[in-house]
Amino acid sequence: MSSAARPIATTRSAAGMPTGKLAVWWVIASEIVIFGGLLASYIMHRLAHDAWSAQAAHTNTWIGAFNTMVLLTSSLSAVLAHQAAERGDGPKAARLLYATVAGALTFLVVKAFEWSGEIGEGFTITSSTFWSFYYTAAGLHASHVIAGAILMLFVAADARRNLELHRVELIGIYWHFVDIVWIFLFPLLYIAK
Amino acid sequence: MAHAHATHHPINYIRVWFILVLLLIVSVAGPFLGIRWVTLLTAFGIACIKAVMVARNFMHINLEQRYISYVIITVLVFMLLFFAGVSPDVMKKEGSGWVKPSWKAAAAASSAAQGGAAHH
Amino acid sequence: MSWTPILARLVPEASSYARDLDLLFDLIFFLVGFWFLASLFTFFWLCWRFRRRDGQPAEYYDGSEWKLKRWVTYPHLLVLFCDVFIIVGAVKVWYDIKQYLPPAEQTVRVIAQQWAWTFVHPGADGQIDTADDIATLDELHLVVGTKYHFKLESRDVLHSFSIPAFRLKQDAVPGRVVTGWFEPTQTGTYDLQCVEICGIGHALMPAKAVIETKEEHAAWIASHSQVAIAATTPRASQE
Amino acid sequence: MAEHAAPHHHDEHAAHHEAGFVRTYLFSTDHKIIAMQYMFTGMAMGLIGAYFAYAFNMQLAFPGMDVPGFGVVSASRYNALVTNHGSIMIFWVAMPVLLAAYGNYLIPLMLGCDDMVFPRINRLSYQIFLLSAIVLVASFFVPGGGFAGAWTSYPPLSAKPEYGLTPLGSSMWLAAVALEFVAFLLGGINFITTAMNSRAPGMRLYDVPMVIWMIVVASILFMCSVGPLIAGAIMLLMDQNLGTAFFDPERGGDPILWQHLFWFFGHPEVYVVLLPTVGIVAEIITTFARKKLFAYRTVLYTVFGTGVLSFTVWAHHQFIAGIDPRMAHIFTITTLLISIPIAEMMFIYIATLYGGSIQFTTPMLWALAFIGEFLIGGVTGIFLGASGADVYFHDTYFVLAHFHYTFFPITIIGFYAGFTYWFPKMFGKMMDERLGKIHFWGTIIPFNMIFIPLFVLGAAGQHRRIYDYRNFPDLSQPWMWNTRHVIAAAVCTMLAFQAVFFINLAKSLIAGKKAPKNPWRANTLEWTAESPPPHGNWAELPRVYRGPYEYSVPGRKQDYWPQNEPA
Repeated sequence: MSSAARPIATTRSAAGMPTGKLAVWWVIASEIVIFGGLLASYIMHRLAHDAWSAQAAHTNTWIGAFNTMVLLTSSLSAVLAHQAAERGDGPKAARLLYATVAGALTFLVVKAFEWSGEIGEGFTITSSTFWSFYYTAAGLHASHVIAGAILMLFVAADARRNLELHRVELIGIYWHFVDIVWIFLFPLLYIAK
Repeated sequence: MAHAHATHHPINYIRVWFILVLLLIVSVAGPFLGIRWVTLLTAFGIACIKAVMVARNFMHINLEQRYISYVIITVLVFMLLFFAGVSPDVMKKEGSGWVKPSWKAAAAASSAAQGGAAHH
Repeated sequence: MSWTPILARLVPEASSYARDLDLLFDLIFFLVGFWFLASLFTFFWLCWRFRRRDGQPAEYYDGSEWKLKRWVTYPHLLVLFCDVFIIVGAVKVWYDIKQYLPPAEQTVRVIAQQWAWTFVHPGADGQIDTADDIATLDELHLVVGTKYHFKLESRDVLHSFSIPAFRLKQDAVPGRVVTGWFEPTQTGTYDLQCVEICGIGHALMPAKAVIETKEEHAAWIASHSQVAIAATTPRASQE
Repeated sequence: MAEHAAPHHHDEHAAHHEAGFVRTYLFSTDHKIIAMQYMFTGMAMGLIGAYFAYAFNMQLAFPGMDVPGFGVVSASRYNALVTNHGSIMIFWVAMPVLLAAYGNYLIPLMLGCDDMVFPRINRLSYQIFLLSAIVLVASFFVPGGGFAGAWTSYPPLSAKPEYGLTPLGSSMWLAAVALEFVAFLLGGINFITTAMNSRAPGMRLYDVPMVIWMIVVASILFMCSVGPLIAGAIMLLMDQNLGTAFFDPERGGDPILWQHLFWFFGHPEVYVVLLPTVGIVAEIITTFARKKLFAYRTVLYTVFGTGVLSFTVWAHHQFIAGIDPRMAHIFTITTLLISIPIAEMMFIYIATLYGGSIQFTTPMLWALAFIGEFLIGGVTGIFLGASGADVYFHDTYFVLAHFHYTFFPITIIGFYAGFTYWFPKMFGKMMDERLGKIHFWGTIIPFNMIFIPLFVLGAAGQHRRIYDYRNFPDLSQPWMWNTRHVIAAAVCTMLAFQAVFFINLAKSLIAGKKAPKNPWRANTLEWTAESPPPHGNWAELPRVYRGPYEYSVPGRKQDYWPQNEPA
């Protein structure tokens, strides 16, 4: 919304922080319980089924580690974009956001190859409940990566023209959350064997 | 306002990122020692450290209004509550007056040697 | 004692713990009933007493002053006090029915499926999972005054094994074998229901619990010894 | 979430005033219009739910009859009817009307701002909700018919078509529910953010009207509890359509897991719909008793207490579902503890009447009726929360009567209370008091005639979701059949009397007399705006000087003191 169209309500901040940022934090809170419910269910089953560690052995730690690396780096560029935006340097912020999007794309491409490999080896989503959880959890996370990347393109497009620079921080916060989710998915799905 | 704080004590983001990568390497290296508790520690202990680092240094949660941290902590507590309430049924193969034969059969079938890192 | 519990006036008490549950119901009924009537009476009285009348303005209270607030606080502490009794009673009854498991004199296997009950009774040898077991459809035969264990399982979806006259209810969960107990105390034939929705035929799973004397039961076994089928499920063998 | 707004929308909001009908009423971003959209969608769904209730109650009283206006209720149709009656009444009536409609309408008006903080998110939220409603209604007409596995949708029945025999219906039902959750997450975040950030200047936390507190707490409860069920819905959808086995024990899953995922949300959900109504009632009784709300802060603490406790009680819905019996003790204790804040809240409301000057207007009657009826719902809950007694009562009509004594006052009575109270503000016309009172008594009396007998039938062992009791000798005694006939008659009477409401609605909209700004002489800010408020609500946004309940302050000529009136 352009500031002209924005209701006066949006410009108030009785709670001591900008409305947009407040909303983003609430979004993150609601996302935590979604992933929390899924991962809690996974952990319970994992602890109950000794056999699953044998199946987890088929996941590729190196690919997982590489993707973690990619996301950490994209988080770095996101936070640097925020820094640039605070200094009022919209174009630079935009460039760094595009770098973050590039990171997201790398992540997704790697994931695509990883999954096609595993499916090729016969580990499909129905092979066992471990693999069901594996694809569901990673898939839910990937969908957040995609959503984040798309939103980031909008924000970057505005930022390039020095518009709505405060949104650079908002999308950044969301992106770091997606990063944190993966930080937990990595050991849960790849390392624990 | 968060930004104001942030500019007062600037964070060296590159350094934070570097530490995160180091931690990642440790967590990958952990399992090679083949000791379960080490693996658990390097896997999940470090995951928590990394998460906190990202939350503090990249999301600046510690510079936000206090209640933000409280909200996040509250939902995490609710998730623990959920786990505590559900695990007595879902995480077990048998309990007081009930048993899951198929789960026990599956466990028997899988050789104990393969008991994974996540196994209690 | 001469007092007949309220539930006992609606449904016969045909198991050893039915009376305890009915008394728990009465305890809650009277405690809660008192609070309900007290609040409702106060409520209606205030509505009538303070109805609008000309030249009589409403009074102004903040409600934080103790001399008024206590009229809310005292009752609310009393409610807490009553809750303690209810909790104690509830926990005790629950423990007796669900958690505590007395040694079994007989064991029956109850298998639910869409949409029928299979009951596996021990044959003449009094042992379950042997050749002379007697499997019946929708008819559970029990000996009065005997402590039974039931092993409850489901072949497809959730069902729920309920005998109102026993005050007993337990869901049958696929993938689980649930063990519980009951002791019939009254001969007769009682409804046996499935109380967890299990598909189109949910209403078509009525069964009977037939409670007989030792002699009648022996006769029944004799008459069925021919049709003894090894109706034990694969599940049974794994235990 | 503000990122959702795409650049090409820029001028839309500004160009709102001269926009045409479609822009103004269908794609508006104005919180009042969106509130109306939610309310009328909810009412339409409510009529469907009521129609279902009529059909299966006739079948219960006269098994096998050709129900007038519906036809023969077969076993499968019966299951589909009860399933969707429950789903509709909770997810597509209670939620949109109480939370979304009143939340959207009241939050900006009572907090003195011109709109929600994210008008476009708000519109998106309604559009997703509308889509979910359409998907649900469509699911009744697909091959195999609507979902018939009860509104709790327990697997494996709901997970495998060969068990439920509704291959499409179950997936569409689940998809509809998931969409609905997304809609309310968006809406809820909007509510919370608006209430936190956009209060009028001078409005301190304790000057916020109770209904706003309640709606916000409800939104937070919803947001914190729905997550696991969203995850569960994804898992169940995959079990249905991709052949995964999250809930199939033979392949390493566990059906009980779904029950936990469902009820971890399902119990807080009760309070999600309860709280807005309790707030509405607070506004109404203070206005018509001309009294300050008794112990404002204590009410607030009971709300927070209830909210936190509501996350610790969920498994009391599963006592006999095969959970470990030892857990039942914990959940019994927490469940009975939650009776304490609720009891205190009810005591306080009753205490508020003390020393008042009570006008029995239609809204007041509804509000008082809520207190009376909800008391019954509350006390009967104790029987079910007590694990020992629940062994007998679980899945009987006693449970059903209990939660209708909570949900009917919450949803229907709460809706009518709020609607008759704010109607002058919403439409700028007064409602007809005489018709209103006829409608009130015509609803309340049959309601009790339906559900009091159901407690007795439940105590006599009548179990739920059975389309024909003739198969059960113990449930076919003559007195039971007579009771069922009485109930069916009462259902028809109650539904018939709802016509009075719609007549009143139409009559008042067309020929009702013009409503002044503040017909009830109330304090809160919405009454200082025009009736109905224009886009933007106020020419100049108000400033707040005092709490919302300063009625009959000694030494003042007027018996009310608007929040925005300088001292």
